[in-house]
Amino acid sequence: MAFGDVGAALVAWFLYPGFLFLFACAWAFEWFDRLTIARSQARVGPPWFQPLADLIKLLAKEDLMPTGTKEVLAAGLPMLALASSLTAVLYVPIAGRAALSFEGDLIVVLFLLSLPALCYFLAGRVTGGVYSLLGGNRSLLQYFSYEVPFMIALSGPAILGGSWSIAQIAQHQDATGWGLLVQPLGFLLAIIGLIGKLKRDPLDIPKAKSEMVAGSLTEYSGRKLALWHLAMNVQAVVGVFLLVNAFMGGQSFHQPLLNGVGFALRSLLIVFALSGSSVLYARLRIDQLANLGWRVLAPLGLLQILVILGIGR
Amino acid sequence: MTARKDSAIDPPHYESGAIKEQIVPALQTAFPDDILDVQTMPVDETVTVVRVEGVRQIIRHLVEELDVLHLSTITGQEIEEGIELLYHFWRGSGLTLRVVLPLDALEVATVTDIIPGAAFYEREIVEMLGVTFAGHQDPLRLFLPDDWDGPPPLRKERS
Amino acid sequence: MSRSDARQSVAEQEKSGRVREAQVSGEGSALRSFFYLLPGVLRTLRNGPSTVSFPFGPLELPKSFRGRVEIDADKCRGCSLCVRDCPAFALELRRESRDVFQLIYYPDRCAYCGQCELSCNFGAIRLSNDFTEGTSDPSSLTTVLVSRNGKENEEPSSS
Amino acid sequence: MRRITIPIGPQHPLLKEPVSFLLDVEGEQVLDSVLRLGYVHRGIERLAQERSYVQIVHLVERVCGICSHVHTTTYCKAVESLMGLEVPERGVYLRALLCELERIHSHMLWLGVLAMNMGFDTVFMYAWRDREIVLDMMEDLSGGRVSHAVNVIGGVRIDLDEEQRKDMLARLAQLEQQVLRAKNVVEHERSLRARTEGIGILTPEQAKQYCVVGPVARASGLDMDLRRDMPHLPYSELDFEVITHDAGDVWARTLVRVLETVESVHLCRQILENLPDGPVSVRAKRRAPEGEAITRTEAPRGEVIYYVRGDGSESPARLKIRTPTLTTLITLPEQLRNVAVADVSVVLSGVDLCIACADR
Repeated sequence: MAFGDVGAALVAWFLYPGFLFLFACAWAFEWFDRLTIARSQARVGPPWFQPLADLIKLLAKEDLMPTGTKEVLAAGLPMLALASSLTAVLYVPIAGRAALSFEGDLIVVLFLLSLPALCYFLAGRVTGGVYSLLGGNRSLLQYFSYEVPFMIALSGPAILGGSWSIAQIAQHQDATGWGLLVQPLGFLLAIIGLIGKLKRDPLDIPKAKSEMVAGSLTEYSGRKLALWHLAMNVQAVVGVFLLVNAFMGGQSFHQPLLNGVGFALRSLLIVFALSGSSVLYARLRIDQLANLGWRVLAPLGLLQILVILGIGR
Repeated sequence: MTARKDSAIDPPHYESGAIKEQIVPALQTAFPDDILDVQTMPVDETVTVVRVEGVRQIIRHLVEELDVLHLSTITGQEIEEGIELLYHFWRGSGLTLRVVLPLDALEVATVTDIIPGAAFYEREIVEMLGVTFAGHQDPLRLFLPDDWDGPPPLRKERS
Repeated sequence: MSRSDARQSVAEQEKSGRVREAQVSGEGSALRSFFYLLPGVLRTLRNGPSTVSFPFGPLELPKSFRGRVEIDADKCRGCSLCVRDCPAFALELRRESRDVFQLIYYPDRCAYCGQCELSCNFGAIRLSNDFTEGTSDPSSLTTVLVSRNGKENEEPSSS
Repeated sequence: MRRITIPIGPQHPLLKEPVSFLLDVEGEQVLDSVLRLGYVHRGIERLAQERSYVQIVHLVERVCGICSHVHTTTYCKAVESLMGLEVPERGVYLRALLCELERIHSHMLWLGVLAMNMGFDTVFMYAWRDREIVLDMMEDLSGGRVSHAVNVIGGVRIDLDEEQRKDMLARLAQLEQQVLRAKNVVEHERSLRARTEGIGILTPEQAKQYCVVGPVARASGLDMDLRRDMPHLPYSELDFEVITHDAGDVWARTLVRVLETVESVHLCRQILENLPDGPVSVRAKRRAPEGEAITRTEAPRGEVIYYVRGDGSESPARLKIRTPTLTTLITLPEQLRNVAVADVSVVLSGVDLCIACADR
């Protein structure tokens, strides 16, 4: 790689679609999410700097672990979760431009977005408390219920766009209009799958505070917990960007500013859908989610695929 | 939901005269020697003083034949003659069985097998007054901490 | 509903035992039950937050609010009726002679129940609306409400 | 499957008061549970022996944090019957008014806690926001949101002027609108029903054997409510119905409590409209004669029974309190048997435990 490429790669990695930009997005995502939920529950909600204040407070807090936990593993898991989300963002086009892109990067992004779920399960095993073990088992049980519908939902746009590269899928929607309008069912399944993946409110079964206290993260505190929160928020942001590209196309207005604003608005729309759904429902039980996943969501996904195949020809 | 009216599964709770007119006379005929006295107590309560040996049979009779099912609670207190237990029942109005246990023989038969609901009330009296209920399965501590080894708290200090 | 027809309808219902089976009223449409809370959420978003912003904003209290104890020292006779009736033992009267005494108030023990105000026959002691007293050293709160040392004209200090 | 023991409590996000359940769990199924009480046992009956009748009114008010007025009402009725006092009608009506307001406040607080433990934070926030209306009404009436110190031996210490009465009737209308909305949510919200139906079942026979009281008993088909069964002012002159259901699960209890709240709102309106005038209390002596008295009242969670024995002095020889939560605690092992671990929180909050009441 010539010197210029290394510089561009470093910028891509640390500044633009990488660390700094994502942390800012994660911050905005968490603030907007908590504000919407609060305002729809007749509460005032946090000030704009609250997510950063929480992070800094956690970094200053004492970092205790139960005796006998393998410190390296316990610290490594949140890093792995964060790293997988950070790598995934490189393949997701932001405001029409993706840092890297190759045929099949949708599959890579889907895998990288599932890695935090595995880390969450291992975190439960490593820290070993009763609640952590149960939380860890629950997260695996839940993984199989939402992952299949999520993948089916995302393969819809791929089939319609005729390629497995997210950039191509987004490009293709310039011509045919938003994927959302062509396959609304697929969009709904993708939203539900994303809620399950991010363990957000109706499906926050593994970290249900009234049963598992905090699931796998019960024993975490201090810097490691801060890392976990960051990893989860970044994963959420990447998930939202993925859905924007897969279902809301990439109209390029040929000016970077307008593209950016358009992209931000579309992401806010999806975040609003996530917050709204967490306000409207009670937490499901794990067996109810499994039934929902296999008896309702997966068949609906297949139906959606058949409809697309019909249109495609 | 089945229509509740015909399956009158619970005794009608609102004939207020039931205790005075039917239940107490029936008790007196069934256990003439065990019932020592019948008194009344403020706010519409009928009290029957009962011999210690007769408690279990009377309560079994009350529950199984006379359909008086609701045991509100058992009050225990120390009086000069010893420990007095008051079994408070309810059916339309209050019925209390009063039993006096002499200080040297603080024992009475348990009723938990007849009325499972009495388990906690008996356990409380065991730890608060030191009475033993013959036949009670798990007279464990209910309210006092495990490491409490002092005298039963509600007993008078007899110096 | 005036009292007479309430009494009349109660008499009528006496036969039916005034009981009603809990039923779900009006079958909402199945689809609507998926988004049942949506209208409520939209209404809440429009009405805005309903939280009080104390301590950053004012908090209006009813005049009957029971805060710290205040006293009108001239009216106090030192009869210690309030001291005797205080359930939290938060008032103490140190008396040397008939009209040399001190009434001491321990706000950290006080339960703000208003019994002293009820028991005082001279209307000397009453509860104010002040509640913001917070300190890490509770003993610093102890105040001498009334300090009388016999000389009639001396102004009693109520620090 | 391996059997593990999951401790719920004494400190746990699910419990708002310290109590300890040791759940014996295999996989997702709860097989058995062991209950341990006594973490907030303050020995109130022992303390009562060292205080005068007047002081015990405020001691007894602290038995329960939520239904304090019911305890002082029952205690004062017992002492008044011991002393042979007759409380004026207006005092009795005002006492009943606060009892009903407290029932509304207790049921709405419970609905919020049940929703929170079910992961339904929105209903929790809405229920506790609407409950503020009742708390404001009680605070204006008595000076305290929850601990009112309204009862004195011989009657009540507050009175209601015409303007306050009109204001309360207006707020009651506003409260009724919110309570009806909560009722509709409970009846039709799909996810709330999915999480509460068919779990924590208590059959009518079990309810009768364990002498269960209150909404839990009424939801298992026992038609009992002391406000109607023990005819006393003012309920003998007020028109209300006892709500029952025979499914005996958490959903039945939810429906019974919510419909009871609506009934209580109607009761409050009737009391305010028919408030008799006259004095609110009579003067009581400091000493009670020798004798005993038993009184029962319908607290938000069921029958509260007080036994007072006076020995002629200023303080009672014996005070016995039995609170309704004790009767529902005995049935918990039955309800928790083979319930999913996720449902334990719903079952525990379904029976509306008030541990401070149970421990005394």
